[in-house]
Amino acid sequence: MLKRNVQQRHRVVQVITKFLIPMILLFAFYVQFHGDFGAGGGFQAGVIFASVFILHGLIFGEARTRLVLTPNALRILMSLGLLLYAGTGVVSLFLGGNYLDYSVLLSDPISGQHWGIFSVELGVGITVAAVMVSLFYCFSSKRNFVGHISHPISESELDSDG
Amino acid sequence: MVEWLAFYNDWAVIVIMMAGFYIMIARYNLVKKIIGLSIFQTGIFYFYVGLGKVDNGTAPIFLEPKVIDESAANVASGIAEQTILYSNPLPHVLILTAIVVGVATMALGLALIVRIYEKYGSIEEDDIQAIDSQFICQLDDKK
Amino acid sequence: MFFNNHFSVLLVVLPLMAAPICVILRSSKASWLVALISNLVIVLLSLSLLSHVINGNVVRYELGGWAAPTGIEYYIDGINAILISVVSIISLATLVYSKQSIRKEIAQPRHYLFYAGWLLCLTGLLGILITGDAFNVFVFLEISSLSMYMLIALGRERRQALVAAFRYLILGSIGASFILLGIGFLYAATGTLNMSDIAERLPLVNGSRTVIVGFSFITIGLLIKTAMFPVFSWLPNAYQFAPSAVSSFLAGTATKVSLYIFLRFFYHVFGTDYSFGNLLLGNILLPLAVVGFFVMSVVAVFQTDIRRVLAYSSIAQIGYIFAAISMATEQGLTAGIIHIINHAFIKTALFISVGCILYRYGTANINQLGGIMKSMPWTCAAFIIAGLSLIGVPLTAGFVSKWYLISAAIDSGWWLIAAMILMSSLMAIIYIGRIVEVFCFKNSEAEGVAKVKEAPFSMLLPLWFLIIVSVYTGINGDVVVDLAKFSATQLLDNLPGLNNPVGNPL
Amino acid sequence: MSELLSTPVHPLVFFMIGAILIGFLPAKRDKVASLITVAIPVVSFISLLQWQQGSFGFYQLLGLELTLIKADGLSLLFAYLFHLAAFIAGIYAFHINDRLQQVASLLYVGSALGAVFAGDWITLFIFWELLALTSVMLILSRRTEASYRSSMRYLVIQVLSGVLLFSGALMVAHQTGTAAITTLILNTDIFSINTGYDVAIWLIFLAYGIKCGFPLFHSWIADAYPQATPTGAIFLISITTKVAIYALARSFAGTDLLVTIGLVMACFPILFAILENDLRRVLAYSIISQIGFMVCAIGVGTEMAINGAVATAFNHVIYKSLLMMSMGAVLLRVGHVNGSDLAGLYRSMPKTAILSIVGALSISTPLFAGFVSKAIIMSEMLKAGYTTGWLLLLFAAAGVFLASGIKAPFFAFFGKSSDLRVKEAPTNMLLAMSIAAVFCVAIGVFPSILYSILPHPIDYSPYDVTHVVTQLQLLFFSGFAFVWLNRKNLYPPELRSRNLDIDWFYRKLFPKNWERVCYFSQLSYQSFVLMSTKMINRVVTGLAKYSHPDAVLGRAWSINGMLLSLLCVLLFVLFFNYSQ
Repeated sequence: MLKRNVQQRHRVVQVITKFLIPMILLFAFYVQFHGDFGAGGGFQAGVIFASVFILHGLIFGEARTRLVLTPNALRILMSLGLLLYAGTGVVSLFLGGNYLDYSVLLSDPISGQHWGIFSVELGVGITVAAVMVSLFYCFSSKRNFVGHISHPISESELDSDG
Repeated sequence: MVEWLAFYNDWAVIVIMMAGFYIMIARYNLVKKIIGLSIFQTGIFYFYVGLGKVDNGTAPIFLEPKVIDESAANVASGIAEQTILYSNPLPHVLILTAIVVGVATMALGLALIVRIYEKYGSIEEDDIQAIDSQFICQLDDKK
Repeated sequence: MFFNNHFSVLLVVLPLMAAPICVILRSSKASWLVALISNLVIVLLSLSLLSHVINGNVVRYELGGWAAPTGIEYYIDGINAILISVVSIISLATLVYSKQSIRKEIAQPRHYLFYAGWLLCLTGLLGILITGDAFNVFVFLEISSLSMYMLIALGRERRQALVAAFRYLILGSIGASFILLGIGFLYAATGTLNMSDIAERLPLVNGSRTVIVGFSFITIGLLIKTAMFPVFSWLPNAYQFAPSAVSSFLAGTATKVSLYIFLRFFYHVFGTDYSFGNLLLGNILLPLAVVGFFVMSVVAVFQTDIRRVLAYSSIAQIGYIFAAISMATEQGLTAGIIHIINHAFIKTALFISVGCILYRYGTANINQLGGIMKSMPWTCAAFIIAGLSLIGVPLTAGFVSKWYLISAAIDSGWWLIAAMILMSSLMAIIYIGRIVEVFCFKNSEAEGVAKVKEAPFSMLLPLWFLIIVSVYTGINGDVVVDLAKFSATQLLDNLPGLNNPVGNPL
Repeated sequence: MSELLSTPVHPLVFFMIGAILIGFLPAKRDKVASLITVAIPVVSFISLLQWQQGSFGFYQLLGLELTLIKADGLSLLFAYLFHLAAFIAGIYAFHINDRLQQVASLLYVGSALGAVFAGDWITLFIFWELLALTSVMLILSRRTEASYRSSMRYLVIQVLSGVLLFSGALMVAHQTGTAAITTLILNTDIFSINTGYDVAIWLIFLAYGIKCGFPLFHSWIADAYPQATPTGAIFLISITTKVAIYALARSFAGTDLLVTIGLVMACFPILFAILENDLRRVLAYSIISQIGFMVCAIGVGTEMAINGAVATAFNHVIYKSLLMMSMGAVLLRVGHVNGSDLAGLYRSMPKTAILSIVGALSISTPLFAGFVSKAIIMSEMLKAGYTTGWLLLLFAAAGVFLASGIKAPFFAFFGKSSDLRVKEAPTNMLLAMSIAAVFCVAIGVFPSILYSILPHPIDYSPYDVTHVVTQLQLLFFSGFAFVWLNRKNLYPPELRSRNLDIDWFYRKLFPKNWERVCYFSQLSYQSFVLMSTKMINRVVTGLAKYSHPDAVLGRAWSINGMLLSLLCVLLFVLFFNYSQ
C-alpha cells in the first residue's frame, strides 16, 4: 500500500526520471569511453552510471531496482570488472611485455595503448558502478534494522582495487 | 604575519585535519567519528591538491604543438611560445586513488556502524563500552 | 630455481585475480580451492624469487613498461624477498587451517567473502612488500587494511568483533593517513615517489623542514600500524575477536609487514645516517620499545583469554624488534629481522593451536580449559613447543632470535637493555607457563572433556608444519640468520643496486 | 662404519629413546615402562664404559664453535654417578605407573648427563635449562596444591639461574670469542669490578650458586624436595645440586670465597634441621650442609681437595638417597613423615629401619662411605691452613649426624611406640635401598674402589688413627648427647606445628641460649621470607590492578583513549624531531 502511495505522490518526478535515466546513462558512457581523449575515466563514469540506479531506487523504490539489477548480477559484474582490469595486464604479460604494458597488445603500439587503456578503464568503470549500487542496496535495505541481512555489507572493500 | 599568511594553504590543511581529529576525540557517536575521519582525510587530500598547484599553471592537457602555436598566436600574452605552464597532475591522480580509498573506508565504517547498531542498540561509544563491560561482569558472576 | 622477472608482478596479480573468481564461484569449497591453489603458486614463486635475490640480484620491474622514476617500479632485494616468502608460507598454512575452522565461526553463505577478503588482504600485504613506489605502499596498505577490518568483523563473538573492527578501522585509517601525509611531504621535497629515487635525492634537501615533518608523520603512522606501545590498543581486541584463522594470519603477517615498511623507509629511503644520526629516531623508539615490552609482558600475565595473552605478548615482541632496530647497527638490524621471521612463525603456530582448542571447546578462557592435554595431546604439545620458542628456550627458533637480540644489545654497549630483555623473557615464562600448567595439570571443570576429540587433521597439519619449521630454524639457525644478515647488510649499504652485488650467503 | 662405531653415543640419546618409548607405550604396559626406566641407565652405562677421554660432537650454533661432549675424569665420574643414581632410583620407582614422572625422570637424568659432558657454556646452558624444566615435572607430578606452588617457586628460581648463566656465558663469549668452559677467576674485590668480564664471571658464579644452594639461595632445596613425589625426590636429591658442584669444580676450583660460603652452608642448616618436623625436610637441610662440605673443598682447590669434593658428592648421592628412600617408604606406607607423629615403626618395617640406619651411619662413621671421602676434605682443610674452618666442619659433621643421621631414623622407627601398624616397604624399594646400602658399606670398607675412579691420582688412606679416633669421638659424643637429651626430654621436641605449645615450654631446659639461637635464627629467616613474600605479593597485586582484563591496560580502549595516546605520541615525535 505504502509503495503505491509513494508512487502516486511522486508521479511527476517519476516521469521526469524516466527521461533522465537514458541521458545520464549516455553521459556515463561518454565519460567512460572518452576518458583517454579528455577528462573522464572509469571512476567517474562508474559513479555516474551507478547514480542512475540509485536515482531509480530512490524514486521507484529499492525493491524494483533490485529486480532491474539483482545483487547477484552486481556481485558478478563487480568481479568481472576486476578480472577485466587484471586480465588485461596478464594478456600483455603473455604477449611479451611487462604487466600492464599496453603497447604490445596490438601490432601498433599506439592503438595498443589505446585499447589497453580502454579495457582497463572499462573494468574499473564496471567495478565502481557495481560497488556503488551494491553500497546503496546495503544501506537502503536496512531502514528498519530488523531481520536478517540478505546481502553482506563487507563487499564495499572491493572498490579499493579500482 | 604576512609570512604566516603566505602559507594559508598549509594552515587550512592543519585546521581541517585538526577539526576532524577533534571530532573523533570529542564525540562519542560513531557516525560522527566516521565524519571526523572523513574530514581528517579531506585535509590530507587538500594538502595533496595544493602540492600540484603551480602559479599561473593551466590544466595539464596535452595539446598538439600546432595548436599550441595557434593559441599562442591568438592569446599572445601570458604563455610563452613553445611551452605551457601547467599544474602538476600527479598529485591529483594520487589523491583520486586516496579518495577512492577514503570512500571505501567510510563505506565499511558505516556498514560496521549499522551492524553495531543492530547488535548493541546504540551507536554511542560509551554505551557500547558499558554494555560490553556489563557483559564481562555477567560472565564473572556466572562463574 | 627457475626465475623470471615477471614472477614479481604475478605475486600481486594472482591473489588479486583469484579474489573476484572466488566471488563469482560463491561456493565455499570451490573458493577455498581457488585460494589454496593460487596461494600455493605464490609460495613457489616467492621461493624462486628468494633464491634469485639471495644471489645478490635486485629485481626491478617496471610496471606498464614505464621507466622507473615516472612509472611504478617493483623493487625487490633481500629483505622483501624474505618477507614475501614468510607471508606467503604463513598464508598458505593458515589457509589450509581455515577450511575447517571457519565452519564453526562463519556462516556458510559468507565463506566465499571470507576467502575473497583473505586474498585481497594477501594482495595488499604482498604488494607492500614488492612495490618500490612510496605512494603504492599506501594504496596496498589500505587494500590490506580494509580487507583486514572486514575479516575481523566476521569474527565469532560477533558483537565485540564489530566494535574491534571499527576501532581498528578508525585508528588504522588515521595511521595510513599519516603515512600518506608523510609521503606527500617527501614528494614535495624531492619531486618523486620512487623510493630509490627519493633516497638519492633526499641528501640534497637534508636539512629541509619538509623532510623532517614527512619523517615524523611516517614514523607516527607506522607506529600505529605496527602496534607499538602507546598506540597498540587496536590489536588485542582485534586478535581476540577475529575468526581464529584471521587472527593466526594477522598475527604472523600484518604487523610484520608494517615493520618492513618501517625498515624500508628509515634504513633505505631516509638512510641510516639521516634517521638515526641526524634525527635520532633511536631515541624515540627505544624508550617506547622498552616500556612496551616490559609493560605488555606484565599485562599478558594477567589475561584470562589465551588469545589476549598472545596478543599482548605480540605487542611485547614488537617492542623487542623495535629495540633491536633502534640500535641502527648491523647486528641490531640482523637481530630485528631474525626476530620478525621467527616470531611470525611462532605466533601463527600459537594462534592456530588456540584456534584448534576453540574449534573443539568453543572457548579460549584459561579457567575452563583444565587438563585438555589428555583430550587434545597434539594441539597442546604444539602449543607447548611454540610457547617454549616464544620464551626463547634453547633449540627453538625463539632462542636464536633472543641470542642475537642480546648479543646486539651488548655489542652496542646497552647492558641494561640486554638485562631488561632477559627479565621480560622471565615474564614470558610466567604467562606461557600458566597456560601450559592449566593444560597439563589442572583438572578439568567442564564436563565431557573426555569426549572431546583431537582437532581435525587438516588443522593439525599446518600447525605442525609451522612447529617443525620453527624447531628446525632453532636447531639449525644458520638459514634464517644468514638470510637476515644478508638483507641487513643490503639495507645498510644504501642502494646496493645491480652494480654492487653482495656475496651469496647460502 | 668402524668410525661410526667408535664415535661415542651421547648418553642423552639413550635416555631420550627411553622417554620416547615410554611416551608411546600402550596405557596398560606399566611394568614395561618401569623396566625401561631401569634398563636405560644400564644400557647407557655399558656404552659409557667404552668411552675414551676427549672431545667429540663439535657443532656450530650462532657463529660459535660448540662442543657437545668433552669427557675427562671429572665428567666421567659424575656420569657414572648419575647412572648409578638413576639405576637405584629406577628400581625404587618400579611400582609407580605415572608416565609423566617416568618420562620426566629419564629426561632429567639425560639432561644432567648432557650438562656434565658439555664442553662450552652454551651447551651447558641448554642442559641447565632442560634440567630445570624436567625436574619441575617431578615435583608437579605429585599433583597437590602445595607441590604445585612450590614447583612454581622452584621453576622461577631455576630459570633465574639459567638466565644468569646465559647472560654470563654470553658476555664471556663476547669478550673472549669462545664459549668453551674454562677455569674462571672470580674478582672478589667487589669495588674494583669495572669490566664486563668480571660481571660476567660473577653472573656465572651466582647461577651456579643458586643451583648449588648457596646461603640465601638455598630455600628452594628445602622448599621443593620435600614436596616432590617419594620417587621423584630420589632423582632430585641425586642430581641437580651435584651438577652444580660439578660446574663449580670445573670453573671455580680454588676460589677462596667458596671456603667461607661452604662453611656457612655446612653449619647453618643444622639449626633448621634440628627444629624441623617434616623428616624429608630435615634431610633436605642436611643436603645443604653436606653440599657445604663439597663447596669448601672446591674452595680449597688442590687436586686432593677436588678429589675429596667429588668423592663426597659420590657418596652423598648414595647415602642421602638411601635415607630419602627410607623416608619415602614411610611416606608411602604412612602417608606423612612428620617426626612428631611417627614412632616405633621398626616393628612394622624392620628392614627399612635397618637400611636407614646404614644410611645414617654412612654420613660419617668409619667403615661406611661418608667417612672415606669426608676425611679427605678434612685433612685438606688442615693442610691448606684453615684451622677454624676445620673445626667448624667437624662441628657440622657432628651436627649433621645428630640432626639427620640420628634424628630421622630415630623419630621414624624408634622412640615412643605408637599404634602405627603398616606393611613393610614394597620389595622393589627394599631392593633399591639394599643396593645403596651395599655400596655404602663396600666403599667404606674398600675405599680404593672409589679412589680409583677419581679425576686426580690419589694416594690416601682414610683409616689412620687420628682420623678414626677424632671422628668416632665426635660421633659418639653427638650420639650420646642425643640419647641423653632425649631420655631427659631435653631434646627440642618434634612439634606438630611451629606454634610452640605452653605444654612443651617448661621442658625446654636444653641450654636455653642454644635453643633461642636455633629458634630465633629460624624465626628471623622465616620472617625474612615472609616479608619478601609480602613485598612480592604487593607488587603483584599492584601490577594486577593495572593490567587484569578489566583494568586500564588490559581492557579494550575506547577510540578516544586510543586517539589521545596517539596525540601524545604525535606531539612527542614532532617536538622531538623538530627540536633538533
